[in-house]
Amino acid sequence: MFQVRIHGRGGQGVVTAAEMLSIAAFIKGKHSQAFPSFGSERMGAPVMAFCRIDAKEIRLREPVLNPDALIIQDPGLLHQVNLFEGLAEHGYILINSTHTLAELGLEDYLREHPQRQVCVIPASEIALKHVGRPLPNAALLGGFAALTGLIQMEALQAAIRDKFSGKIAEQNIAAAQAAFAQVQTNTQGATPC
Amino acid sequence: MSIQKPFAITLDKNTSLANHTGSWRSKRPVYVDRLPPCNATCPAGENIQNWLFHAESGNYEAAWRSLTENNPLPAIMGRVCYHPCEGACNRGQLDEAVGINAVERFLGDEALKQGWAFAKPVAESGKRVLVVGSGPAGLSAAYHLRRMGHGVTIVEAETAAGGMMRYGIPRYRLPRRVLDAEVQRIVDMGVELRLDTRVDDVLAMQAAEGFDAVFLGIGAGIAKRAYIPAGDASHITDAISVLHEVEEHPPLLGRKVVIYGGGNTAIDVARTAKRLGAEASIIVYRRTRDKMPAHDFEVKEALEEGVKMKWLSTITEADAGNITIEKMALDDKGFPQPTGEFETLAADSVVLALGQNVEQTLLEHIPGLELKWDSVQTDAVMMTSVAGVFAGGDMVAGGERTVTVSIGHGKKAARAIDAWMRGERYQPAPKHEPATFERLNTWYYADAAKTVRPVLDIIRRQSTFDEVVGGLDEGNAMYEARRCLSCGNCFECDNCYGVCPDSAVIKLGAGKRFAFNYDYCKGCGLCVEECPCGAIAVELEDK
Amino acid sequence: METTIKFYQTDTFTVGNRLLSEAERSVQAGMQRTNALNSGHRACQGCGEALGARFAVDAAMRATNNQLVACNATGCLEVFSTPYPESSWQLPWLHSLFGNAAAVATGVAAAMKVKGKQHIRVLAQGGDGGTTDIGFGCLSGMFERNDDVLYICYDNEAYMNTGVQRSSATPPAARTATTMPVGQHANGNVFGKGKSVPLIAMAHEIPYVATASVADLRDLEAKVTKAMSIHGARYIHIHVPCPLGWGADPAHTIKLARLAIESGLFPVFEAEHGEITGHRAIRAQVPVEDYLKLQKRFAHLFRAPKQVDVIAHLQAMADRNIRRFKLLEKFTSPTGGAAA
Amino acid sequence: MLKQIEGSQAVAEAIGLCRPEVICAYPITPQTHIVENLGQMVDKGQIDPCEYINVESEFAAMSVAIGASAAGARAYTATASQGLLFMAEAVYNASGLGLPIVMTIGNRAIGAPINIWNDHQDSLSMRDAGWIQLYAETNQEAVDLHIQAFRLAEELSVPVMVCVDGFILTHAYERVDIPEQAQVDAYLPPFSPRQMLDPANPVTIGAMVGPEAFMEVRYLAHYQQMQALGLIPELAEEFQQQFGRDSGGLVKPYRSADADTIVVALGSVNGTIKDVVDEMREQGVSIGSLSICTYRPFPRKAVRSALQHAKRIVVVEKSLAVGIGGIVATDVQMAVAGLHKPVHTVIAGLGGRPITRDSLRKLFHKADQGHLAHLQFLDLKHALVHEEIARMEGQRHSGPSAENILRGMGTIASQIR
Repeated sequence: MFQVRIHGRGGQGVVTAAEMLSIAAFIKGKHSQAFPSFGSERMGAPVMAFCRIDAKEIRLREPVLNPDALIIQDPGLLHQVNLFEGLAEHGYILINSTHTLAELGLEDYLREHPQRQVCVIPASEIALKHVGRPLPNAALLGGFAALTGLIQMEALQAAIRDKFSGKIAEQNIAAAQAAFAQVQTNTQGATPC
Repeated sequence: MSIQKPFAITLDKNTSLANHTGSWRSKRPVYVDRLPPCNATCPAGENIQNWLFHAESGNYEAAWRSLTENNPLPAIMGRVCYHPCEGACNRGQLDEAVGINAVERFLGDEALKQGWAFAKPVAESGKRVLVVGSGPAGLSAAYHLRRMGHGVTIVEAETAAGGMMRYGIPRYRLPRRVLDAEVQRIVDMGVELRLDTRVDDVLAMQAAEGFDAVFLGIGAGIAKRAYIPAGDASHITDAISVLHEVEEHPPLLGRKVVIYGGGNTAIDVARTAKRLGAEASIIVYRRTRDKMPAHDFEVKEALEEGVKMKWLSTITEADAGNITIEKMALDDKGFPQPTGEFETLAADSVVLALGQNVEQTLLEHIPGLELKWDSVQTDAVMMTSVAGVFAGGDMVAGGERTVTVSIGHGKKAARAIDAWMRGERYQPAPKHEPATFERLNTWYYADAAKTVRPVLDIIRRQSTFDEVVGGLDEGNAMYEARRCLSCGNCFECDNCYGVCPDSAVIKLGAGKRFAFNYDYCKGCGLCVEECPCGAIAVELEDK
Repeated sequence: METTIKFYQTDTFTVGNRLLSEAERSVQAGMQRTNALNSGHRACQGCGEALGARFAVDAAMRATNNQLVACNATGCLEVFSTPYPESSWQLPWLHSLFGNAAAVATGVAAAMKVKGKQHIRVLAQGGDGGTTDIGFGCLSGMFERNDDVLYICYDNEAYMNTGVQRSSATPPAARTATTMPVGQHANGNVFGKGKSVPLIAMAHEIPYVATASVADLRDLEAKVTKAMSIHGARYIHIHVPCPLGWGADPAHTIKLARLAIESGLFPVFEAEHGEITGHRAIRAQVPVEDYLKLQKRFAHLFRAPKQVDVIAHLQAMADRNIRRFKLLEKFTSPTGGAAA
Repeated sequence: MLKQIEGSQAVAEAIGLCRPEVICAYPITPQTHIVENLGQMVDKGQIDPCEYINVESEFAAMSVAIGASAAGARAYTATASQGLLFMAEAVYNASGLGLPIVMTIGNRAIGAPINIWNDHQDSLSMRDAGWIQLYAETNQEAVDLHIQAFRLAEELSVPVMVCVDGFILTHAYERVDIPEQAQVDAYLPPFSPRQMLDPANPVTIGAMVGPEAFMEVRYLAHYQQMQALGLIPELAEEFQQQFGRDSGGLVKPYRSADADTIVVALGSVNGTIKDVVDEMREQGVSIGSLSICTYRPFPRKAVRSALQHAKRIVVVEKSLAVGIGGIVATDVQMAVAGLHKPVHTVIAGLGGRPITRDSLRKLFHKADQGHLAHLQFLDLKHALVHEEIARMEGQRHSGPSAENILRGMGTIASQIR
């Protein structure tokens, strides 16, 4: 079972991201489960969403306490909430930022972490470019596909089309593809992106 | 779909009918008929309310037939009756009395117009009754007796029937075609009318012709006289003579006429004199206007026509061309007392209108006939002290001398004669308790003022004997009839049926009124309170 | 001169009038009336609500050709008409709760619509407690959605079923079990008539709002009939005196209702889409004292020393109604009735 | 058709397949998505004919459903938490009138303090309301139970509540097999009401019943509901034959036949419990579980039979009867009365507190070792409550405990656990 925890703020599509992730897994015949951190939904408040992916039925109903991957949609949360709590050893970390890890103040903290598992991408900028709004979730999922290889781009595209329709779906797919390409390029270079 | 009703939660409709809430009652409403004041006061005993009821719905023939159950002369009565019913009418306490008399006249006239006839009796009794006098009492008695199947012969001394209706009431109040037609309608029932037949010994005639009973209705046709010192040249006559003469040839009364008296006859003469061309027609009366026995409306009409009044005056002397009158003053008790103050008044003639007496000749021929003064004493059912001899009208002691009273006498006597001829004594049905104003819930009646009858223009009133007061048209008559409150008797307004919170009033259908369903009536009394006409009474439950 | 031939001795004030044409006769005058609330119910003697309910439901039955369902709030009407094992109702009838009659009726109407049986119309009914107090939320909701329901409130001005406690329809100064004329309630109910549900209903701009009274049957029937000719939310508020709760002679039920109208204390009017369209003019104005004196619930006002100020306050309320609803002006109501 | 969808959407689609004729909608978290989805389905004509009514309160929602059902329409509504309590009077009324309404409960805690997260306090507060109560373990089961619920309700003329854990299920995206319309139509015939408001056959529904018959009416309500104990397994069996899935039924034992310790629970927490049971079985612990799907009527015999060989019973319940302890545990105790087995009550997950494998594992080991207390609160922050109790004892009347506790914790906006 692979567990993902996504951190962000209300209004950034955190829950949608988890749901799209689960749909992408479902499309590939896997069992998956996505759910939010059950708060009253307020714009701007810190929120979380979870996704589990497994080959067999998922019965577990606890929140994702030990994620195999973290997606951090809003780097502003880095110093407010203990985002890394429970992260599996060698777990994936995908951060939406235009800054480097050093600039984010995470260099020391992640010194021991395998560098190939950590990635920073300017997902909001990518989204702004392709979608016209700084909604980073699709782009981050593109990045997540490239980083983890756990979901395929074509499944992700289908998932995006499930949640969005028409032009918006295509724009989000474009953002996801752009992020996917960027992460793939970067990880091939074996440097923290 | 078949309904499976859950136990107790779902109930069948109408199941509450098993719960007889009538047992809650401590008092019960009952429908009653109460005697309306109009009926109660009608001297002719008309069921006024009942004929108004029919007139309300425009069924004039039914109304007329109801009316003539009691009174055969509605067109006459609609003109000459002083309608005490209207004075008693409860509506008078609400706005104005119902114009009963006007509706009666409408019905009477409508009957003449339509030619409605009285039904002939279904079977002949074989009994025969002699009626002496064709005045209202005699005609009424004859009519009612004939209805019951008896043979009736009227004997009349005059050349025309009608008695005082013809020889005492001026034409401007009662056109003669109306009188003739209503008399003829009675005759047409098979009543024998012998005119110009004076009877002095009625018992002899009864014996000779084999009548089973006799009714006397000869009226009071002898004028009362008063002593007035008078010169030879003075012209003093009496009202009866004047009014009788008018029927045959105009009497010569001169340009200035003084009428002495304060009754209706005085007014009739004064107005007649005016129509005969008198410049001045002056009524001299001892007391004040409000004490006059004459009806106020007649005084008013007379004044309108130019009749003058001298109140508080007595004639002390009459001479050629003038009279002397003494001014009077009312004492503490309301009696006029002489003042010693005199006045002279121009007068070509003086007409005494001081009342009438009964002619005695016929009476003297009946041995043992009990009199009171000049009048015949009768018992409660109009029988004289002589068995089989009945009397009614102005000749009978006690009571008012009016056409209406006479008609009532005739009816009552007819019933008594009918009983007597069968060897019984007539027992009038007990009267219902009165329908007083307090018993009504007048809120329900619509506001409606009395209709004003058309009146002849003043010039023609002063110069002709044309009828002064006109009749109502159909619309007016119906309107007026509908002003009736139906005091004391159900007129099927459905209020009780509607206002019962327990649906415990059963409507029996048009004309059949209502019944209480005492299985459910809780005795709240709403129906009693909301009955407009006071036709529901409350009785305590006998528990 | 009056119009002659059209005049009827009681006009339309009485329940029936044999002189009227069949078409003009009241439902209650007919031998064929439904008696929707039939005999054997357990209402008090002289119950105004029982009377008003039969008037209203019978009229609605005729207007709908008997295709009618009634939903009833808890209260006197419900209790006295349906104690197991006896029902007085002759139409399909449903009682759910005290405060939900309007919503239950909405549900019935929705079911009829979805079943394609929109010709079956829905009536909701309740007392003043079930309408102006506990059922007010559901009532307002039904109004706001403009559901196809006629809601009838039988207003007897207190919670009678539970033993005469004050409701928001209780008039000022009235004695109830919770406003006994002692202490701070020395003059009975302190507040009162501050909540006119008819006016609040009008504020919802529903198609039809009317007030009516058991003292004017024709007007009541005309209003119910008119209401049934309209679709959407409709509200009729009927004044129904309660002999028990008011301390009045059971025989005076209609008289009291009449005095309430004639004094101006209970204005009879109607409104469409939030606008007043008619009123029933006072026929013969009476002072409020005439009305108050017949009721023990106001008896404390007349004991020495007479509560002149309180009576004046009630008179002022009546006068205000008269001004506000133009009750002294003749008005030919669109529904006819006795206004003309 | 297999779909990866949110639980609320799946429930809405299942309701739609049941052809409801009147839907009453009033928002309350966490059931809101269900009625939102249904509204769209009605608007799109996917449910037709159907009247979708936006009511002004939960009390009105149930009242409208009562009217609609009494008039012969298939009626549905959904609520949660405070909403269920606000409609409580009407909830009792619907069952009292024998109206087969189906209602989804998105289970949520009841305040004060106000709390929007999951537990079972709401539906359990209505356990005596005369409704059948079914608890879904997964969103698949939530879907299937609704289809069975309409059939069950209408066959018995008893209303049914389908309880679905708020957020945990309602807001979870997971794989659900949504049946085809034809399948559902074959399983669920059109509503044929036991009684109906019909001018052609007027009846009085909702009479006042006095002492002379009230006991009998209530007895019959009990009798009628008890019929469900026979009908529910039949309907589940029929469902399995037609849809190929084992859903619903009275109870679901899991590896319990030979277990010394059997864990009993309602709803979605059974998934986590099963994972822990599997884990502990691998470690050789004799443990199993029993999921109670039908809570009302309470399947006493089925529960007793499933528990009769256990040495101890641990009831994990998301509810608290303040002043005594467990609610479900009390019923379970009654079921095993006379068997002389310890029944441990574990109050867990109140107000959305996550019930984690870690905590359950520790709990069950403790039970296995026979160290479990009769009543205990899972993951209770003992230090915090002890501090508050001490403070309360020091100064009485000091204000709301909830605020003091939050102050004691330091206000943390978003915590993982």
